[in-house]
Amino acid sequence: MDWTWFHRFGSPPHLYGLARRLTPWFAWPAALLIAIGLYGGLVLAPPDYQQGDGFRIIYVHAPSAWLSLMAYTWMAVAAAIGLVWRMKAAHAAAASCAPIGAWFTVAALGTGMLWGKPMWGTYWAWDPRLTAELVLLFLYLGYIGLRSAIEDPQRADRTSAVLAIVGVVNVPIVRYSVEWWNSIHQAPSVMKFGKPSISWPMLTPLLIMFIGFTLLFVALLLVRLRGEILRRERRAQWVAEVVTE
Amino acid sequence: MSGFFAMGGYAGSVWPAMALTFGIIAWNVVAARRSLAAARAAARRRISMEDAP
Amino acid sequence: MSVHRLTGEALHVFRGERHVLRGVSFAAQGGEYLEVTGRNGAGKTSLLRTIVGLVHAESGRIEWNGLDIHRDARAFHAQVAFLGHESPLKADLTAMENLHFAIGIRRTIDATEIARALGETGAGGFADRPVRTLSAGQRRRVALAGVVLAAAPLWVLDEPATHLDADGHALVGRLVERHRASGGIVIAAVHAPLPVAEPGTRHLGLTSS
Amino acid sequence: MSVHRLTGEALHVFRGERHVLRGVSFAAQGGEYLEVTGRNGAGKTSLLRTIVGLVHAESGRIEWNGLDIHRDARAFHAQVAFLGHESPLKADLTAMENLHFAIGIRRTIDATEIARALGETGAGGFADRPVRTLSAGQRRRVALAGVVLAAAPLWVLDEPATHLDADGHALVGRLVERHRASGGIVIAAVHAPLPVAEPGTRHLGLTSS
Amino acid sequence: MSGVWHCAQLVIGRDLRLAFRNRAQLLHPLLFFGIVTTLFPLALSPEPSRLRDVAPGVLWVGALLASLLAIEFLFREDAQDGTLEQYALSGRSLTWLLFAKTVSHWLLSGLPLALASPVVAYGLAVSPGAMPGIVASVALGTIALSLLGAVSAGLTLGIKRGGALLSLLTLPLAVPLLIFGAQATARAIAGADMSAPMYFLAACAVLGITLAPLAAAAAVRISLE
Amino acid sequence: MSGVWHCAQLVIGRDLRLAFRNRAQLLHPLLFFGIVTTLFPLALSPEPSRLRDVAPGVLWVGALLASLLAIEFLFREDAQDGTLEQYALSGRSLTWLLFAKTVSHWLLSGLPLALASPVVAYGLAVSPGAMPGIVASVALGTIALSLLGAVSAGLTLGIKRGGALLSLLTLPLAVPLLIFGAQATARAIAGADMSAPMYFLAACAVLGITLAPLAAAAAVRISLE
Ligand code: HEM
Ligand SMILES: Nc1ncnc2c1ncn2[C@@H]1O[C@H](COP(=O)(O)OP(=O)(O)OP(=O)(O)O)[C@@H](O)[C@H]1O
Ligand SMILES: Nc1ncnc2c1ncn2[C@@H]1O[C@H](COP(=O)(O)OP(=O)(O)OP(=O)(O)O)[C@@H](O)[C@H]1O
Ligand SMILES: [Mg+2]
Ligand SMILES: [Mg+2]
Repeated sequence: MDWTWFHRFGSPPHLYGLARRLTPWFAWPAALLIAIGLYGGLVLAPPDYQQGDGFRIIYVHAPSAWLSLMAYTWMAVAAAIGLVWRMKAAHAAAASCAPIGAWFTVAALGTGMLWGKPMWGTYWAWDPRLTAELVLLFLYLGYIGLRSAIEDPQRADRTSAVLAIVGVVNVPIVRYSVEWWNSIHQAPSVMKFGKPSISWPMLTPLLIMFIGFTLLFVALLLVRLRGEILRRERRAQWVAEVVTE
Repeated sequence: MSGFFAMGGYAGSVWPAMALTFGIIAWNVVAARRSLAAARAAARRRISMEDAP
Repeated sequence: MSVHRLTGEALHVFRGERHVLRGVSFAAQGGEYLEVTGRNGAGKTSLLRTIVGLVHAESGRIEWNGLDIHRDARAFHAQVAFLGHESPLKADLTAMENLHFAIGIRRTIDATEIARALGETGAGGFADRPVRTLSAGQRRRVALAGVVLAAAPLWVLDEPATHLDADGHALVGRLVERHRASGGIVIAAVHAPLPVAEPGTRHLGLTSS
Repeated sequence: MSVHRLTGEALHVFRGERHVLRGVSFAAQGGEYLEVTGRNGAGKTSLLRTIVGLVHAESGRIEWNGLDIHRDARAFHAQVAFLGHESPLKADLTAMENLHFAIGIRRTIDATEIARALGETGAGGFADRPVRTLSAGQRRRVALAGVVLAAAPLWVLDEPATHLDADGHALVGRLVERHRASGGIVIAAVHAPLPVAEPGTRHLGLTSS
Repeated sequence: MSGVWHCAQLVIGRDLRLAFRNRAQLLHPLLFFGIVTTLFPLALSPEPSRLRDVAPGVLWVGALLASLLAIEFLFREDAQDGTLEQYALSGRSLTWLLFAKTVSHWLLSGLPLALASPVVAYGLAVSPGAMPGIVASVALGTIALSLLGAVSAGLTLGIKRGGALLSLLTLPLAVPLLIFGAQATARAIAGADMSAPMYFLAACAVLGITLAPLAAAAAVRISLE
Repeated sequence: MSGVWHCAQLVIGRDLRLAFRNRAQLLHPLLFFGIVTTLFPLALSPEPSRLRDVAPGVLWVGALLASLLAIEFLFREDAQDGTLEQYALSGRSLTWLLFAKTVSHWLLSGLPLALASPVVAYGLAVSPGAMPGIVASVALGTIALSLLGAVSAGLTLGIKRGGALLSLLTLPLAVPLLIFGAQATARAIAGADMSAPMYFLAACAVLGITLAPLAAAAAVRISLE
């Protein structure tokens, strides 16, 4: 098999240029889709028969939660590629995923809590999904903390890659164990996630939001990726050309 | 219009949730651009350091 | 047994942002002593740590007997004894115990051999005291006994004579001579030259960048 | 201002069970340099730590300007700058910051003064780098700048030239000379004599017990 | 000669600057507190009523451990790199310098813990009305804890791995603080009058401020020998 | 060349000897465990039925924290005095040497904790019949904890004050162990069948034994750079 494409793709100058060219192609559609989704969600979609207008939080909550998990998976995959093939660009991608993922974890937790107050009567409960999300936030913080504590970028890359990989093994284990833990102790029934029976006018804006958030993530990732590549490649000649032009 | 802002009595939850999410999105956009700008500035500083004897 | 050979070619090493070594090359073979000198901050420690593989060079290569040292790092390390700025000793163990555990991992060793090495480095008198109660120079002597005991052909020593008195300085010279005579290679970073005979000594002067 | 005077009389010091100093006496006055020599383990470090009051002598007394140093320890300490085997620096702070906080406690000081002292000890080039990124000798130079800045009449230095290159060795000699010339007293434990003029130098040789 | 206030300012300024340079350290007590108090609901059951019952205990044990871990670092590093030696030889009152150090410890651990305690309490199903009382009791209790910790840290300085001894020495002394702190918190949760335990905590803090720095300085001086 | 078993023996022998020379260290995890679990009854109410309810949680949080504190010391000291550097340069498999180190950590923390857990459990009003189950679950759970701790310790080695990060990194990873450990203990107390959580703990231990030393060695090697 011919692997040259892989190495060319991973070559920092190539990736840097690619990221720069691709960014608008993700950023603008993301802005557009999020605007449409928001209008659809807040204005067009009918109120939920049970939750009234409160359910509209779903249009920011669910996509944020989804992003928080997706970013972690991407981060771990990129870290593994970086560790195995010693590919700087992959480490740079992993490093870029972390802050974005952490922020959207905060968004998911925050919107979930704001939703929980009217629905359950409390901001927080030790529900499996909530707990797993909280643990995910701790994992992100650990990753970011570890990375920022090591000055040398190469060392930081490889050390945090080990953590990202160990952590990705852990996420499903946490989910599964928390679920089991909670099913043993009977949780109060108000705190169950009622999966809203959802109709098309409600669902369409949600799907648009999902796509919009994903595109937004990619756009943010591409911008951060460029910065991270520059940091790692600051000794290379091409960087001089790129930043002085 | 005021009915829209009232959100059927859920204004206290819906609008803060929206504000939080879009605040975080806005911050992420700013932070991403700043991180790129900082990396470029560092690279430029470095180049001017190399040029000096 | 063929003669050992260590070479470094066009090494470029960065510490953080700093381009510390800019194209350093060297070579040494069995029976030679490579003296690394340079002002404070010239990069001696960085070079020695690169040679033993604790720091990675940005470019350039280091070869031991013709093989890149990172190819089979473990086999290479079995042939190196490294002594850094600090002496790697456990304060709560005695000198004997320290060496017993530290060297035992590398090769089988018995107490008499350790005692002999400690005697050679002038540490016989306090072999059974916890290291925490030793003076700075006494600790260094214990660490030097560890280098002797490692029975490795390549010695990499960072300012081995730190904290040593005049006798200790001469002792390090004697140890280097003996190791050379037995076909070993010694690389040492020093500020004051060790009392070692000039033939078979190579000099590597690093200049601050 | 009268001339400073430090005397030690019949000092007996124990470290653990060990009778390390057996009746050591010495005297030095303003403008003098007291060079303490002795083999590894002779008790140099123990003596210096006794002089600054970090170790208590079993018997004998140390007087500063005629007063026992333990009488008003705080007033005495305000007059002493002590540098031990290790340089007391925070790895996370820069050289400037380290000295700002360390010396600021003793006396009011501004940045230009610190910068000047760092320049004098050859540490001007890396005054703004975190100490963790400095080489062993570079750290020692920063610590020496701290001694200079303390503006204390009595300097007590334990192997001040450790890790320093030849230039650094000469620098320590110059600093000692200057301090003597300004009426200060320097006590230093050394293995290799510092380049200091013989008149006004006293020698104290310790012998291992 | 610079004044004693300037000295204290320098000591505190230095500790704060170091902490801010090393974010992880700054967040440590908080994170530890957050994680320990998260572990409890996981190890127990997630039922709000049961959580509320154990809330005072979890909160105070968490705060105590977080505060202790932080103080160990605060002194140990300064001992290792020779800073404490220089403090002792600075010609300044060691008591005063160590008091300043204790203040920075409280600013870096006790204060953040107090400010964070409502969040943790909420996770333990405590109702919002109890929060002001909880913050006040934790803030007051951690003052005494910091002072106590400074003494134990001083005592265990000379000892390698003093951590073991440190907890052994401090925890028994901290028992009264824990009992009254937990009591104050329990009363805040129950909406009862919490003045009695609060007075006790305040008395401990005052006693600590007068005696602890003296004891700590004596201990440090001995351990430097 | 001495064999790999001899190597492991030396590593373990050295750690044990150091621990016995420094009794405080040997007792540290135990003391910490004992004190944390004593603080709880003090901070909560002394009613036996309530204590029994929180017993699994208290026991496991205590064991987790004690084990973590111990592992931090185990690696940090070796890093500071250059021992790990010498291990990495010894020409031996670092994975194997670190595995041996993890074994000594378990012998010095997990095993004593397991043996002491009946005492602690008794203090929490647990009936004697539950003790064998409790010992078994703590022993098994701490194996996995030690292995996990070794990875985190390796990751945080190069970092000053890594302790903060160490707990932040380990605790999320330890959540499953905590949940199942506490569950096993709760079942032992209730006299129910504890095989399911025990199987889970065993699976974690096996997974840990195969993967953790590799990850730890990778982390240590990177951090020595
Ligand atoms: C702090 C509180 C909350 C947290 C941490 C949280 C977390 C999450 C997470 C992680 C997901 C993603 C699931 C996935 O994509 O696989 C999610 C989705 C979702 N959450 Fe929440 N949530 C919280 C509160 C709530 C509340 C109060 C409600 C409504 C009553 C709610 C309704 C939903 C819905 C409808 C979805 C999307 C449907 C699905 O993927 O199953 N969440 N939440
Ligand atoms: N971790 C680091 N980060 C950044 N720069 C560093 C780091 N370590 C060392 N340096 C810098 O690299 C240069 C070489 O350091 P090195 O320790 O190799 O010098 P050295 O020749 O051993 O000096 P010395 O004689 O003082 O021991 C110095 O200028 C030093 O400041
Ligand atoms: N804490 C201690 N307990 C017991 N003995 C000690 C202790 N510290 C030092 N000693 C012993 O006291 C003697 C003097 O030690 P000291 O450190 O003063 O020597 P030194 O002259 O400074 O030696 P060096 O040149 O090696 O620095 C030595 O024999 C040493 O082993
Ligand atoms: Mg050096
Ligand atoms: Mg000495």
